[in-house]
Amino acid sequence: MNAIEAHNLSKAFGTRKALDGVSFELPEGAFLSIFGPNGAGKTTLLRVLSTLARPTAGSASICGIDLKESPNEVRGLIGMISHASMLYPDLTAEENLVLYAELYGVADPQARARELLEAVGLSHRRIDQVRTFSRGMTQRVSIARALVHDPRVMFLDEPYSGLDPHAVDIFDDLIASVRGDRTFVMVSHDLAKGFALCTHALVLARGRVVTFAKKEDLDFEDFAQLYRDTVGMGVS
Amino acid sequence: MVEKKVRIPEAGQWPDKLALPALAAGAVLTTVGFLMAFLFAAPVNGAALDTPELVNGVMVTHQQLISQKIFYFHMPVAIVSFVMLIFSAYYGIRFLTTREQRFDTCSRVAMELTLLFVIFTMVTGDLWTRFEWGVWWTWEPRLTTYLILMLIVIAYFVMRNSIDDPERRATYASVISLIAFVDVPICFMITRLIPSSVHPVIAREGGMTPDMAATVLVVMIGMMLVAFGLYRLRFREARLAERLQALKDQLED
Amino acid sequence: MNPILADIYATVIPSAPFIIAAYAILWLALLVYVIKVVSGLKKTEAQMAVLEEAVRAKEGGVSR
Amino acid sequence: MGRPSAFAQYKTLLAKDLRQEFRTREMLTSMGIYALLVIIVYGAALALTARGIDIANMGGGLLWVLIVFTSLLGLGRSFAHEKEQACMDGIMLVPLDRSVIFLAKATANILFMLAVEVITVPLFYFFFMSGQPVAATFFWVVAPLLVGTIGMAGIGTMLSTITMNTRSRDVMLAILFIPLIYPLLYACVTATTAAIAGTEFWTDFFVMPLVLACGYDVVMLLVCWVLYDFVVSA
Repeated sequence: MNAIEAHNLSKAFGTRKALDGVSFELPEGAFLSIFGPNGAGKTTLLRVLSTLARPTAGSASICGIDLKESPNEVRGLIGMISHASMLYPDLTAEENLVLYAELYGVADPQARARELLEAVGLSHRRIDQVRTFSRGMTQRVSIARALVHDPRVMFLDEPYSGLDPHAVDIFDDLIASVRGDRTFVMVSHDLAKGFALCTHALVLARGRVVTFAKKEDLDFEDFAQLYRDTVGMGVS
Repeated sequence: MVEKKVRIPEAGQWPDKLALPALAAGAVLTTVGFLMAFLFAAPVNGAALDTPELVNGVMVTHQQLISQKIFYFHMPVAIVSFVMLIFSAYYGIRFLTTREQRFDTCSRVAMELTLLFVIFTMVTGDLWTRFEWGVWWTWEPRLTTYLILMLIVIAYFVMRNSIDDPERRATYASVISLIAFVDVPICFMITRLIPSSVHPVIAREGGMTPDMAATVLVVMIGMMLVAFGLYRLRFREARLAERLQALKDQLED
Repeated sequence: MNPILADIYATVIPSAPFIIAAYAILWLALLVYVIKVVSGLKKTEAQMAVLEEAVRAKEGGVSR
Repeated sequence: MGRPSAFAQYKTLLAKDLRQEFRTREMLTSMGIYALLVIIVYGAALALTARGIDIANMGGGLLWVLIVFTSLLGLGRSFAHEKEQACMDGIMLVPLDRSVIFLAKATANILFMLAVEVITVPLFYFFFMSGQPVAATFFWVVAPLLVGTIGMAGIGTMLSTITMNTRSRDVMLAILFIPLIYPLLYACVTATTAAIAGTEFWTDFFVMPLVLACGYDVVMLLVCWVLYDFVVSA
């Protein structure tokens, strides 16, 4: 059963079509990297798949559950990391995680929060307010927040933006460690890193799918060339 | 999943054919009503006279008031404004259930006409108050209710202009039109039921003599037709602008 | 005109301006609204003409 | 891992709001100070003109002006924390029905507004009405205050969600808020004035408005509760 299925998903803001008939199927446990110029609809696609935005046409399902029919069931299976941390700056790291754990109905929120902070290596800063954290540390707490209910599918919306190289490495190790059999969907401008991590690649331009293929069928050089053309075409 | 066929109101269908005749009929009826108000309906009794006087065979005991004549337009216009609010709220619900932008346009146009007719009501009511009680404004329940309705409709349009994303604008507009639709009757009820301790209000409502009722009815139907005609006309104009905008966007692709 | 008759119609003259004002403003507001709608229509027609030219220019350009 | 009950989620969200406010206290201090400033403006406006007796008559109205504008300030900021780090998206990603968000935020707003009223009403009394004899029915003022605050918090939460990301946010909230709560305000002012005046038929002007205000609260909170899902996920 596929982790994600999309059937000509469209999303229009007034007359501007952010998504124009996007269709693809992603098997479970895959790592999909989405590329495309600015305004191609990458973030919109992620917001629609994560039930944060409602598509104007078409349908999609996550782990076989239709987004329109039972959004709340889908929300129990997905986690999201974006450049905004979705954490309350005035609450401490632990309080934030306990908050989300309680909302998701995790068995023992306190223990789960401690365990996750341990995993992201921040248990020593447990009682400090998130406001006092650096960008890298906030991102790690954000990962912990996204994992609190052990989601089947993880959405990453340009997670590297604003991270220094050292923080990027820590982030990559973390992603690798929590990977398990989860399905990942990452939107990124970093072609090399995105291509390295992914099992499937999708290129979007003007809200339409340019290519969607397994990594094996793609050679990095051709892919990089294709990407440059799309970005060129996209910007014209 | 078969998409339930949603009947989407479109300009240029049969209602539009009726638009112009309705507008014409409305104009005729309102003028007839206007004439009836002055010639046919009897003037209302004002203050009592010291000594009654025989006037062409009828014993007159009160001052004859014609300021009341404004009533014949004031009440129908007020009722039509509330009917328009009902339409706006109805299309608001239709939008929220079907997410079809067309219903939002209908709701907006209906709200526009609500504002127009509320302004009519305020003008006629206020001038009548000015003569009746000699003051430009009293916090008398009926007048206040319509002032609040006018403020809510103005707020509705101010809000519409400050949001760009059509989807969000339409949703918020529909919700506000529904809340307004619920709020106005409550406002009407509360302002009238609460005994205003300030100064007792002499309710002039009183019964209507048959000839008065006839006049009001004529003007009412006339105003309804005018409103319907205006609504269709404005709706066609809005649709035309929308279709044009869509064409322009396609051209840019 | 004997005084009583005058008294009967005492309020007619003073109330006249208000009645006339009420109906006049009402009619005026209706007129303003109709003008607004008609001018909206004219503006849209003008844009329509511009649009048609643009389309012709586009066709013209392509077919040559 | 079943979904927690709506009440549990409601409690969690409410606890989050209260903990956050308790830690920063920015909402309470700003509302408290603002109320004090309004009282000072009243002072300047009324000190010379009104003698003691008139104030008692106008007291109800003045008090409610103070409450409406102070709570407007607070309601405008009720979603500020949610917007800061896109926490709203975080909450929206959780499988819960959206009206729980509305109820939790509305309850938080009610508690904040009541906290500010507990400070400002005695202050208002101290500054303006300490001169005249206190009517025995003065403490009945609490009833319209409570009913009014609940109604205003309900509508205010809904409207602040709508105006959260529109241009000119605060102005927009006031433009929508004041006309919509006018009936509630009118009823509460009448009831408060009656309670303050305490003349012998004061119940006529107290009970009926209070009942109508409660009716307004019930109807409006229901409407907001039902429509909230459309507004928040727009």
